[in-house]
Amino acid sequence: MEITAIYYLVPALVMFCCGVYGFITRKNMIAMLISLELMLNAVDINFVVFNRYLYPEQMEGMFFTLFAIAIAAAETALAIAIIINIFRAAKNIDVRSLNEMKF
Amino acid sequence: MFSNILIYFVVVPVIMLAGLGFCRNIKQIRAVAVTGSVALLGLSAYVLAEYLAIRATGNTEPMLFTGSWSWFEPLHINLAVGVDGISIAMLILSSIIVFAGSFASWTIQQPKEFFLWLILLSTGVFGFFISVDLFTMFMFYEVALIPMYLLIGVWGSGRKNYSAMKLTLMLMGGSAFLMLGLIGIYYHSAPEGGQLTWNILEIAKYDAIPHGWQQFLFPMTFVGFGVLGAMFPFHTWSPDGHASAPTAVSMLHAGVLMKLGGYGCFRVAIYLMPYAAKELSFIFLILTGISVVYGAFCACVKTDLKYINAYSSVSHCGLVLFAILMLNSTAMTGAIMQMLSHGLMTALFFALIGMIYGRTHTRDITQMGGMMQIMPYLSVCYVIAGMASLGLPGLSGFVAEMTIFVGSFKAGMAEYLAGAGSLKLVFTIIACCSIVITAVYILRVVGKLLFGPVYDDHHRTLTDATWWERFSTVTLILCVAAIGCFPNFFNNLINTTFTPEIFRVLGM
Amino acid sequence: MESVGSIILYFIVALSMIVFSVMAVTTRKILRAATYLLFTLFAAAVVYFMLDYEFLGAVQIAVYAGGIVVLFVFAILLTSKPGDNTERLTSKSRFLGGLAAVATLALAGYALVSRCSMAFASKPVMEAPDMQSVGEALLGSGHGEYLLPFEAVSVLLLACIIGGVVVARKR
Amino acid sequence: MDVTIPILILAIPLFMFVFLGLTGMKMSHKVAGILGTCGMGTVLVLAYYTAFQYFFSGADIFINGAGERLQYLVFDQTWLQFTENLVIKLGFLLDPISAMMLVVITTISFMVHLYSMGYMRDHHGVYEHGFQRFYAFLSLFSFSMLGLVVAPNIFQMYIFWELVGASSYLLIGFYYTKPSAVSASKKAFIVTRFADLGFLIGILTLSWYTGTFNFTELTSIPVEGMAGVSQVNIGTAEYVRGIFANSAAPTFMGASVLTWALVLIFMGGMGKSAMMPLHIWLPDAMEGPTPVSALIHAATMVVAGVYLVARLFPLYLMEEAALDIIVVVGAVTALYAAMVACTQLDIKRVLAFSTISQIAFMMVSLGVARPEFHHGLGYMASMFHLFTHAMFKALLFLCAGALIHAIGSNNYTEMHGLRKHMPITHVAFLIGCLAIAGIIPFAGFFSKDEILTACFGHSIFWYIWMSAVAGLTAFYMFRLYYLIFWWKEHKTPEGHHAPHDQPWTMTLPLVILSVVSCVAGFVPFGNLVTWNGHPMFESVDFFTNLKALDWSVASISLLVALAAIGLATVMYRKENALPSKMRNALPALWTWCFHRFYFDELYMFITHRIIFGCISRPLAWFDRHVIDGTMDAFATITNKASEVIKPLQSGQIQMYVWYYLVGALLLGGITALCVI
Repeated sequence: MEITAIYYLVPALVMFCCGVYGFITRKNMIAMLISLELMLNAVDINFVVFNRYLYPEQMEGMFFTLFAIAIAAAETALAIAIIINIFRAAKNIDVRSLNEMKF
Repeated sequence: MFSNILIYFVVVPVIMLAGLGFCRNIKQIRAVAVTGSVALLGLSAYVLAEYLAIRATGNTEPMLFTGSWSWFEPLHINLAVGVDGISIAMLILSSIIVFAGSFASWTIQQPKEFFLWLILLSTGVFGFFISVDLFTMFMFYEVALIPMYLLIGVWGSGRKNYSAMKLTLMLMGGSAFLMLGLIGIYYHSAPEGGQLTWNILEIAKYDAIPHGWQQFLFPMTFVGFGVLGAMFPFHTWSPDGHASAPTAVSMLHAGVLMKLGGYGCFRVAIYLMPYAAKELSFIFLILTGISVVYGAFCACVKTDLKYINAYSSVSHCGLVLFAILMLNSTAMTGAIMQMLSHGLMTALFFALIGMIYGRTHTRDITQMGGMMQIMPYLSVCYVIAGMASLGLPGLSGFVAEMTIFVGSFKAGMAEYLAGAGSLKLVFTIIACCSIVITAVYILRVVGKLLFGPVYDDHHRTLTDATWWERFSTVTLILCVAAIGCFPNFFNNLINTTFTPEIFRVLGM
Repeated sequence: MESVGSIILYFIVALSMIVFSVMAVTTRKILRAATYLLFTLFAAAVVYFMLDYEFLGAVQIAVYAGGIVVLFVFAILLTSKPGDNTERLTSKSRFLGGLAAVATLALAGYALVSRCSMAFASKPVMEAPDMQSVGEALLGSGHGEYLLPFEAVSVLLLACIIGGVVVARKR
Repeated sequence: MDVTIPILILAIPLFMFVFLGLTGMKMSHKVAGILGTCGMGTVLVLAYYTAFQYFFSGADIFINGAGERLQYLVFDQTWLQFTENLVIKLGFLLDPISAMMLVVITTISFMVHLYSMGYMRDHHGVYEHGFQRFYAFLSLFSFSMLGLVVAPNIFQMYIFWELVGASSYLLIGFYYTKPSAVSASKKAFIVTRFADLGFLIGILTLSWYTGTFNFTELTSIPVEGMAGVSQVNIGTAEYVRGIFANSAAPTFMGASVLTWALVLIFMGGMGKSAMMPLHIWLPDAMEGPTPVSALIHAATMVVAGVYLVARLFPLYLMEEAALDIIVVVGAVTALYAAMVACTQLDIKRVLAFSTISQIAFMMVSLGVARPEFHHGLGYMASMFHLFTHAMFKALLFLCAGALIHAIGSNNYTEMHGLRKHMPITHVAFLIGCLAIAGIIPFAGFFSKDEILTACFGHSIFWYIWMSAVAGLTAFYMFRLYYLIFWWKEHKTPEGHHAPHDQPWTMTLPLVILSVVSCVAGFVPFGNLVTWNGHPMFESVDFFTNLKALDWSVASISLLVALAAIGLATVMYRKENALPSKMRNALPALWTWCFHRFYFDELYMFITHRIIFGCISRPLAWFDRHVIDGTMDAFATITNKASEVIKPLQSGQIQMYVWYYLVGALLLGGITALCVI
């Protein structure tokens, strides 16, 4: 049995879909953030897989993933800072209750 | 640039605006307003005299005092000015009404802001009439429209927010069509490979707009300006807007701003696209012909003075557009005379209505009566205005209407004899019927409002006109009578403008 | 042809990736969700190793598993008491969300399987990129080199640090 | 001829109007009255001088070698130039009818000015409120009427036509606090306005074809450079004939365009001259002060329609159909008005209907005039009757004014038996009645006899018809006379003075007009006013008219008149039951006559129910609800739509993801389906 690209892509796709499911159903902001990380990772895997299988002599996919990881880190840090701040203000982190700034 | 006299029609209002900034009390504001409007009046009189003098030397250029200064080169937008007899007539009308309007708003609340917007409005109006560049024309048009919203919304009465919004939105809707039309004209302004231009004179000279495009652009521009000219069925902003507007704004709006519509229809739609005007005029003839009788009939049953007058304006302005569409120099002359006449007398009407309303606090004619015994001066003025409106000889309405009817009848007969149908003839006769209906609603108002016993005893204590009100009304009455008694002066001024150019294309 | 060991490893990794990601989004205990995420991230790191990108796998473990998940855990502990359950999802939202996820899966899977011949490419032989080449690519400014993004990311991270401090600072 | 006097004739009344209108309030009533009267007196002198010059000076600009009277254009000033040919000019045209009208208008107007000095004050001599205004309006009216009759072109006529309408409006509504006066003035204006619509369209049609407004060109021979030419023969209309001969004149609904134009112009005349069915305004116009009724609604303005037809008579001759219409309208109106006059209670209304009937006589006379018969006798008769009628009808109205002033009511049931109390008025009224009844030698006899002769020459049917109407005229006038002055002894209500003759300002005009009514019939009109200016008689003396009478016609009409007077004497001289018996014998006819054949109700129905109720109100509703509703609907739809889509922008990121996902899936799905 040969492990072709699809063997990696399908689990990544499932992971992505889990991320989608989580993002649109969960109301807890941290849970949503976790779902977001899942999607991000799924995409990262795709980059790497395509880089490895199609253009092994280049490293664009890898570097993209590298930067994506860095940015994900930054984003998470900031998001969590915001979440904590919201928690202080609203005493919960349910997205539905965050309508103070609406309209 | 400042050597051109016409520029000062825009400069003077701008100076007035600046002067207004330094005013500290109402007296200074009045002084600025009156000085400025006198200056404008003098300026238009001077331009008229100069114009006549130059014409007397045999100059047959389509426009005089022309000048053009580049404003935005990549799109060939220029600040181009120039006047002919029609523009001068309109400039005189505007300056008279601005003058009278200043006196009519002598005791307005928040005078500084009010005059600020009023003067900005007149800047737009004057700019519009002196422009010969489609783009600057459009710009000034918008400048004239926008202050209206604030003037009605802030200083108005009744459902002022609704009316202001309605008026602004409908006119803006019209200018959307207009913009489309103007851009279309611009892109076909020059023959293949030529330099595109916004300049009306050049466009008319090239006459390069393809016929197919004309048939699209003509309705666009005509409807665009027609909305402001209260063409059926786009007139409904007029009753509400006028009913809510403060006196001076009603005067200026009905007196001058609605003339922008007629002027634009002539200057842009017909002047630049005569072919389509000939082909498509029947549609608009029907609409404007309907306006004429429709407005008059509606005015017959209204009880609010301003509504009555607004519908009467629909009727009279309909006659303006109607006559323009006759594509015949007599009728067109009549149309411009009607613009002058209607502008003056409707301003007079609105001034009087404002003065009466300011005293009785009602405009419902069923709530008033016998004003002749209480305020004889205002009542007599109202009768005179009414007589002008129903076309009494010796006042302006008569000459304008007669010129229109003679011209339209001529056009209609020519069409009928040529076997091209009797549409024009039929609608001319329908339009003639308006003189009877006008008499009905004018006399109905006069009978109910001024004559008869005093309806409300509280009204007995009311006072007659103050000196500034007298001044404002006398100015307008004198002008109405001047046109009515010496029509040939205005007739010649306007008539010489209808150069054979437009009629050549029409084959007339 | 892969070695049996690597096939077995693959299946373990793929299975854990799928299972843990499903569990991460379905569990009601938020701390467990973070833990499952951690496992998923590990699985992804293993994938990177399997594809010979050791540096990337290391970064994944260090930054994600070591950094981000720790941040998550801190945040969770700060915002909820232990034993807190997140609210129960309504069956409607669960159904709709599941439907959307499955639809996405179906559509993308269909596209992948039937329309994407690249997906069936076999793995070519490749030298695992050594640290030097990675470093040079990261800090070079020529073609296929990433100094500018690198600097951009560094500024971003700085901004992020400041932002995080400012936002989370107690007023 | 010097233009100063003609200009002054027009300018003095205009100046008086402006002067009294602007400064009247500042001066005393008496001064205003005297000023107005003096102004009118001056105009009277000037107009008499002008007319005398025209008729009797024999200058070759007024009369040519063959003794034919000519049209003379005194001055002509461009007022408004439509096109090169179509120009409205203001001018002064002298010809037989305009000179005659100058005399009529200034005479009556002066009488009325004088009379009003006495009439417009109460029994204590206090002037009425608005006295100055009254004189201003009278001056305006005189100006307009003079401008109308001297108009050298049809458009100037139209202009002044409108102005007389307006001054009539102002004068009818003089008592503006009285609702009935206000509505009467409104009615008068609107009805005549409606007629003027026809007039206007007629003018437009006619002028479009002929390319001119000028009467000289329309009705006379074309002459190069009209303004400078002094000798213009009247009545040939060759220019118009030429135009219609050269072009194949199109027809419209079976009649030629010229016929249409003439009928439409006649419609204007019908309105002003109160021909049926446009007569309804005249009886109501009696709401105005009585001197006004005498001046405007009896003597001058209401005959403008006759004057108009007479002006364009050469054109009417070209289209006999139009003349036939005039005859029918006139004859029907004459009979109708006479019948109604027999039943009215209000003295002024009887006189108003009598006026309508007499104007109809003039119209019929014009309609039956043909050059073939006695050199267009009908035309001369019509003008003659216009002249005499103006005198005796003004007399009657002024008498009625004196009576009303004395009694304080219009209703003659409150008068009865006044002959002893007011002898001068009595005699004057009797003279007026005799004149209108057509008793020799009073003025009406001659003119009416000429009319009947003309009718006789045209058609025996109309002759009998008009003779019957003449009999009816004698009957109702004497009915009125007897009911006012005889019937029974006068009873003065408690607390009132006994009625007596009025001050000299009011009596003097009565005396003068009585004398005129006695002798006016002897004026040799046939030599002064004929349709083509050609004199009818070789030589004239005082008895020319008497000698020229066709006694076969005259004796019959005299007999009819005397019989009618006799009947009236039997029925009304003493209080008796005959009138009520007669009323009961023909109840339906009496009711219809008394209610004026329900014309007012018909008009009320048409204007209020149909025009207001079925056109204006629905249109206003349509405007507010459909047109405006559509515009509002655009706004409402926009508002509603934004309300609907506003929640989409919820701020909930998960919703956004949903939208994105659904969109992306759809797009992906569609792509997938397409590429399968």
